[in-house]
Amino acid sequence: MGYYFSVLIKIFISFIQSVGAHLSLSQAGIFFLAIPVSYSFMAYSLAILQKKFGFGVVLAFGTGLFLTFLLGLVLSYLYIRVSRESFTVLTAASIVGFEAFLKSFSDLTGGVLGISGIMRPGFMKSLFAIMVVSGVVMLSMMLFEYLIFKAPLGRQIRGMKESETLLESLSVSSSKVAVILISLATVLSGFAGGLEILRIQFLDPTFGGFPNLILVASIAILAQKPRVRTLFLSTLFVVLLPEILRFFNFHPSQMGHMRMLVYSGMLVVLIRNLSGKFKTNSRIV
Amino acid sequence: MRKYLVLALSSLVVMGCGSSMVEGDGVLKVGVIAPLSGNAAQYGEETQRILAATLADINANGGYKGSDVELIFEDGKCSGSDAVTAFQKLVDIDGVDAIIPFCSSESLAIAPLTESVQMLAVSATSSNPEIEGASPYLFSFSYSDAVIGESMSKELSKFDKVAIISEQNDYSIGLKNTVEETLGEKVVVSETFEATNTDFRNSIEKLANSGADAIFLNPFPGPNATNLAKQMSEDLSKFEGVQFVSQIAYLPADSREGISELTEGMIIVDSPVLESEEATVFSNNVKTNFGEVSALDGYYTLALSDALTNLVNAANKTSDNSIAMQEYLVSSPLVGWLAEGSSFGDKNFVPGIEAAVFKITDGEAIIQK
Amino acid sequence: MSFFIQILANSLVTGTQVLLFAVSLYLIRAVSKTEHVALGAIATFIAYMFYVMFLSTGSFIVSSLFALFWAIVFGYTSFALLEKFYKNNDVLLGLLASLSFGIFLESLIGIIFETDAKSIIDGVLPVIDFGLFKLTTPGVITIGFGILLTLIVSFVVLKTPYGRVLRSINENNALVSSLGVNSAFVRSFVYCLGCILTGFVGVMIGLNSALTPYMGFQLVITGFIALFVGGVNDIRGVVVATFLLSLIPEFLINYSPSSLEFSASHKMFFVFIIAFILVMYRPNGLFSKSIRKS
Amino acid sequence: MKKEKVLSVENLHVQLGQRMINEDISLDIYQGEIVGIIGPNGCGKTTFFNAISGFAPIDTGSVLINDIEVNNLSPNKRAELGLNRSFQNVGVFKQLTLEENLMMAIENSEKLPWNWMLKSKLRSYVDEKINEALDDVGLKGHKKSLAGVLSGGQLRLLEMQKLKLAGGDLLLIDEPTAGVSPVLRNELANQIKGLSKDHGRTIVIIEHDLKFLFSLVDRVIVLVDGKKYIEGSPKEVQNDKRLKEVYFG
Repeated sequence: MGYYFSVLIKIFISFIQSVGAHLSLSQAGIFFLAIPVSYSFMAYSLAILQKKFGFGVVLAFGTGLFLTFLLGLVLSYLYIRVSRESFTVLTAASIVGFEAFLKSFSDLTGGVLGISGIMRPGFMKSLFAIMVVSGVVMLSMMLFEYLIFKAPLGRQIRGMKESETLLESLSVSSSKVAVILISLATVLSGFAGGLEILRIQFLDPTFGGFPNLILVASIAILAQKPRVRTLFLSTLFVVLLPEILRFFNFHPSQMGHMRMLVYSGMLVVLIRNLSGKFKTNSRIV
Repeated sequence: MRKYLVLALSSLVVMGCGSSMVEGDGVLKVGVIAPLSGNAAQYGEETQRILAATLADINANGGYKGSDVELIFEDGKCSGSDAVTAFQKLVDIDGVDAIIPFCSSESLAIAPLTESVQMLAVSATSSNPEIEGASPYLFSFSYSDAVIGESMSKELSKFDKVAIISEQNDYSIGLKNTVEETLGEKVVVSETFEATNTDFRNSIEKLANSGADAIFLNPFPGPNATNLAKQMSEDLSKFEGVQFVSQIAYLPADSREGISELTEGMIIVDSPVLESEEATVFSNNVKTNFGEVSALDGYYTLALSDALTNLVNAANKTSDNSIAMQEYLVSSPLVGWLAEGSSFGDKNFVPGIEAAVFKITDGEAIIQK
Repeated sequence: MSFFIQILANSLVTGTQVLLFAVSLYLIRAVSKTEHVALGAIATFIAYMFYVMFLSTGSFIVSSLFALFWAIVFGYTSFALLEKFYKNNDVLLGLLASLSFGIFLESLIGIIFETDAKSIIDGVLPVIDFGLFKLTTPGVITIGFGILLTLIVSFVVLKTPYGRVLRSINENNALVSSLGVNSAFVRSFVYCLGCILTGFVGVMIGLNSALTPYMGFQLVITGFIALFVGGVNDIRGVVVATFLLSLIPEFLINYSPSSLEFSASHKMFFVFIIAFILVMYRPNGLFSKSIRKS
Repeated sequence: MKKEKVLSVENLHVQLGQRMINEDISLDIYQGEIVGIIGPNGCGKTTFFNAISGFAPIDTGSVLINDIEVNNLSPNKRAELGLNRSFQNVGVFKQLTLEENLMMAIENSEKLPWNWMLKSKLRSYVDEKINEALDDVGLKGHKKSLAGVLSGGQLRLLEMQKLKLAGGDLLLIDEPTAGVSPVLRNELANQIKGLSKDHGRTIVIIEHDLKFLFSLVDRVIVLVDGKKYIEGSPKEVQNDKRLKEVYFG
């Protein structure tokens, strides 16, 4: 059963992580690319606090999440401080920068050798328990996002993508919306990273990084509509497709590449079909 | 949107079919977790060739109790999370009886699982010292970095100023750490480059400028090693009277092709290569009939072969049951090219492998006394 | 002294490689609002094509022509792939599509050529001695051609009518078309140009060091960063930013006290730090001007 | 005995790049009046609006809304003080439905709780207001469709309804007739009159269609090269020779 549990956990965790991206990247049109950074930042805080500072698991998780939240505030400050495009590049650069940091400052992070033997909390010893916990968190996230879309914030987020000026003129502070979104995306992504590292209990710099960004961005961007359902469906698609490909018997020496080939190929086709689907081709006034 | 749903459902169905396989059916299935995509994919490809060659021999000699042994590969990408999912897929869906992980990261990530589901995992290449004591079900036919590290330090300590250039992979870094710890102040420059890097000229310049009288070349075997040496050879005058020291990377003869000027006189510290006829025959057989092997040439080719051979041997002596095989491995003498005669006992690394010192003279690696 | 010059020379080679990527990204973004991150993989693929042809014929000219052919093929492929997103103004989807296309190509290379590094030229490369420093022939060509190409492109963009068209397309596509410019053609042309410039880099890397399926990635990322730090609408800014981002880290690495133990592996970390500082200091690009918004 | 000032601008200077867009403009707008601003293209009308509503930086001079100086307030803060504006390129979200657009206006004016949508009472209340507003301009049929599908004129009407619901006692309306068919112009004029008469809003309008404007406003201000050139009642301004010079040289 372990395999099915892991796949389910992967779906749950990916969804949790994608909620933030769905709101910021896909709905508000904020090019916030530092999502994998907070993902591995949280994982490393958790591991380091545990291993180097002897924190208990739960305490380490809490503290890590708090640190991730602070990271989120820093990032939101950047968003207000610099131009939109500079923000994009900084968040993109932070991914490579952070990975280089993790690999090179090995006294703290263990470098490429990684950190092994990360403890799980007592109530999450078994894979099943982890699945239940992450499942519950995902459900609450679903409710959470549903409420956001119902609440004024939801409309403000979507309005923001079209015109911040117009939003401001409605006495809504677009920076406030952005700060909320970015901190939210950071914390949720961090939470996901925490759960994932509790699952695999071994951490090295390959955790997070661009593959993670591609995963989350694909999920968030494919789910163009402001609906929880679409986000969940696109999570299913993006997470399950590679798993399905495991069951095709490619020649071992090509297996990895073949899967990536089919996966990216299907992604391209799908994206092209999606393009322009959910937009009104609004008239030129 | 429907599109997603259909796919999701169909996938679950597919998985359902998969799981209908049952374990312990008198067929020995060995799962292999190796990087088959991403930067490290080359190692996966070569692993696959070496194991395929070994498997051919094994099945030719009766396989597992007369029936052919099966190899099932999964992509671990040298990343913990991928390795874990791969492990579970191999165990739950393919119902393998033992697993051969490649990277230390893969081995360490699956270590807790091997213990909890009592699944035997035997690596040939994971050299991270952390593996010692990680799990009673995890073994490695590689030597721990510590072993080579000690003798390497002994060699280097003969010099006053040592410069190191290492590739950023767990093998090289593990080695580098041991050496730095023992040499301490003697290390004047310790340069590290990313595994994906292909232009080392600035690092080389830094080494040349360090005024070291010995340089420890510490890349992973294969293209990076060749590249590094090639780019150093572009201007050897910078390295007048500098002694080059290295590890396995430049031990195989064909890794030194075209760079003999640099490697001549180089000191290499590594486990002794087998001088035996058969070993050479086997290695050549892999290259000629199964495809190029450069990164895992020499020691690792034989280690991988040993890993599989010993698994099958243990199964033949007991049954295709992980626990039985594990008990056999810890209690009984091992077979194969390198491990012949020795036994794991309470260790996770195959014991009794100690380092030898070679000197390249006239293009030949000669063992020093 | 000669150490300094040598480091500078080496870094100029790698810097120029990034530069051509940044310039291509700039051009393509200017006409199609798309960050064409697949350029990395495309360049790699083109380089492999060169490699194949060179193995079989051993002729540089033939191989170069073959590579050029592929560059144009990919130029039009990119156009065919991304034009739709431009039309629908789906910037994000375009980016994602380009990203996926890049992965697609990388896996394709992995399947065809496998992942071990390939050197186009076997054996040690010949070096040219300039007295204070030495460079390999491909290195010299990279710098020479790279700078030349960049100058030409910048001149065209800044000083010629084509450049004005190019810059105005992004501003107002409909308007430009109404002026009788076939903007679709301009875009396809620029895609080809981008593929040629980056393809050249790919080949040069193959000659100077080695080819791996994933080598394009770090180049395109650094180019991407340089593009935005320099200012997406200002080619001079892009050029300067590129050299700042590729030279400063090298000197930090090679001149920092050895106690800090900075080494080549820290490079991207420093790239980030420098990008960060530059952006804080000049949020809208190095040479940004404020424009009237209505 | 004048009514109290809603907006007062004192020697406003706005500079963008090297160019002085608004130069030493001073004017007062009083409760309930409709003021029109006219002038040749590029005389800085829209920039003047932007400066007041906070989208363009003020060099010197000051802007007071209800006697509160707002020079250093962000646009949304000014909006909270009751300043509300429309835009040259229609100020509605084209990617949101008509309903949602009006919802945002109501949320803004009535400060509804974040979870109002879950409370049936509030929901029906808002729904009623929206239907009423849409009915008023004959757009009820499009309630659930995205604003992007409306025609230029319809968008303007929607925008007017939005301004009506968005509250705020001072409205800045920028070229309402741009891209609007003559038929709809009267409708539009009525809407604006309504905003002032029935809802007691104070309104400032930028408009090129002088006929449309003069029929609407109590006072006209002519800007030329960013300076206040003429000010007076529609009659006075119409008969002022200088106006001809401004437009026909």
